Amino acid sequence: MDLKLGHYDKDGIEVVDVEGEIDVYTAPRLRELLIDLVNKKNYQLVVNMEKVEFLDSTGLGVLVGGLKRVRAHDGSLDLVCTQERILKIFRITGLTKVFGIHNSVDEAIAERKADK
Amino acid sequence: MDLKLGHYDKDGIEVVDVEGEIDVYTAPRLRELLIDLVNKKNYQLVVNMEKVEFLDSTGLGVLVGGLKRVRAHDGSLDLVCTQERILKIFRITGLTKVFGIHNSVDEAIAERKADK
Amino acid sequence: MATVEVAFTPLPAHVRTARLIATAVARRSGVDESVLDEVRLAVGEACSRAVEAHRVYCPQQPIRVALTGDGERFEVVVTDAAPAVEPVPAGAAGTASDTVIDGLAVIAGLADDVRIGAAGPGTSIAMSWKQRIPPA
Amino acid sequence: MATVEVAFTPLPAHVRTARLIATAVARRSGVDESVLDEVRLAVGEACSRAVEAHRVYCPQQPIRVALTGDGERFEVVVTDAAPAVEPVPAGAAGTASDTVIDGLAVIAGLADDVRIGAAGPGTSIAMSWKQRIPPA
Ligand SMILES: Nc1ncnc2c1ncn2[C@@H]1O[C@H](COP(=O)(O)OP(=O)(O)O)[C@@H](O)[C@H]1O
Ligand SMILES: Nc1ncnc2c1ncn2[C@@H]1O[C@H](COP(=O)(O)OP(=O)(O)O)[C@@H](O)[C@H]1O
Repeated sequence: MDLKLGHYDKDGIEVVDVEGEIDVYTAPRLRELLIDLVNKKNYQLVVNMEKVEFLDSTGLGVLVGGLKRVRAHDGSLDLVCTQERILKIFRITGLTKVFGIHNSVDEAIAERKADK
Repeated sequence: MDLKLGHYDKDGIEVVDVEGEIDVYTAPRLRELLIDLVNKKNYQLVVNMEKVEFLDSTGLGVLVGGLKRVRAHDGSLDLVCTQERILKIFRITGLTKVFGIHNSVDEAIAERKADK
Repeated sequence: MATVEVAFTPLPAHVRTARLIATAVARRSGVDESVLDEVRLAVGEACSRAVEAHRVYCPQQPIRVALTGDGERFEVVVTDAAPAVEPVPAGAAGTASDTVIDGLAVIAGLADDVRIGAAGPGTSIAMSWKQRIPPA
Repeated sequence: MATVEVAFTPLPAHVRTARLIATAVARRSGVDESVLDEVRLAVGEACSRAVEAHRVYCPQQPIRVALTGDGERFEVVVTDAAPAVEPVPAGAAGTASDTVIDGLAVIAGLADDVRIGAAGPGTSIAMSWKQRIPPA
């Protein structure tokens, strides 16, 4: 409820669209999706947070958990986020240094490809 | 707060536009406006409720109070309302029989003119 | 135990907060969208009555609202602490020269079931609605 | 006396209700729009912690939230009844294999002032913000 999840392949990278509120109530659904994608051998992920209205520490924990899972397979989890109120919680928790945070899905994919 | 009031003359009838919530908190402002209009000798009123989101018994009381005031000067107070959820409270309180309720400001004015 | 309980000081602005809370809790308890407007209006009426009574008789005392969704019924109980059994006289809260519309009649026209009872020095209004879909 | 007090059962869905209430009461207390997001997030963090602790230790007990706007500061106190002084172990509420991000650190980064104290068997987190405009 109040969280919409979608995902699609773009240039061999799996893009996850997240819309709504990621909190203690909805975070389990995002966790399940990330685990499911990794189980299906998608290790290069971009999570598009442009339509996220609310993110709390439970949601952050799920993103960090996803990052650990893809890293265990030498993969990556990049974020797309330009909203100041969402970026603020990444800064408060020091996670801006942990995630690659990009301005658009295209930018995230381009930088990831260049990194290889 | 959360109640916007405007009014204008149309064909000698004063139309009051009400937008937002009319409740115990905001009804006093509508009451003041109606008293003020009557004091300025506007006895033919049409209250446009098309943008009213919420109306409770306090708001209804103010409308009935306005009706009494204009009637004391042989005037009229007609309503414009097509929203089912607002009409419901007029029906519950039996006030659909007390007010002329119209589908548009033009209809309210035309019927009031024809009535004369 | 009620699902959510709220206590607030008798200010007209808090009637809006109570309406907002009642609508949110009802929605999350699985009350049908078409019924939410009724819940919002009925809870607002009960809280407006309580606020007016408290302002006259006991402005320092909080008004209490208990919301319970058990999957079959959604119930809201609004309890005031005003010693008056009679309705607040017209004009007591600045409604001078307005017609007093009976909020209880509105509540009775909205809720599936309404019970009014004594609660300590005050009065409680219990309103309930049948739930049409199971809670989320 | 707090302006508005809320008590709710420890369900994740009610954390949202608590956030909604805190934002609404803060707005009506005159808290600046730019600060409302901070209030919403901080109250949500405190309530999430409390809900997780209650689910482990005392699922029958309500969590209490008191909101007070005195015109100078807007204060929210979230009180749990969980006997544990230590944080809830990671994974206790189904967060297995996620990194536990410290909600208290988030709260400390958001509120102007945070005080943590013992409250009966449980813990209270008092968060406050300076008010920039007078209450409506
Ligand atoms: N509580 C009420 N419920 C329904 N209609 C009402 C209510 N109070 C007043 N009215 C209607 O509003 C109109 C104007 O009020 P009225 O009763 O004439 O005032 P008064 O008795 O002071 O002259 C009347 O036609 C009356 O039927
Ligand atoms: N609570 C936290 N706040 C900020 N950053 C964190 C937090 N927990 C983990 N991280 C960061 O997330 C990344 C991945 O987690 P990590 O600490 O490496 O997990 P582990 O120690 O289990 O390997 C690390 O770079 C770490 O700095």
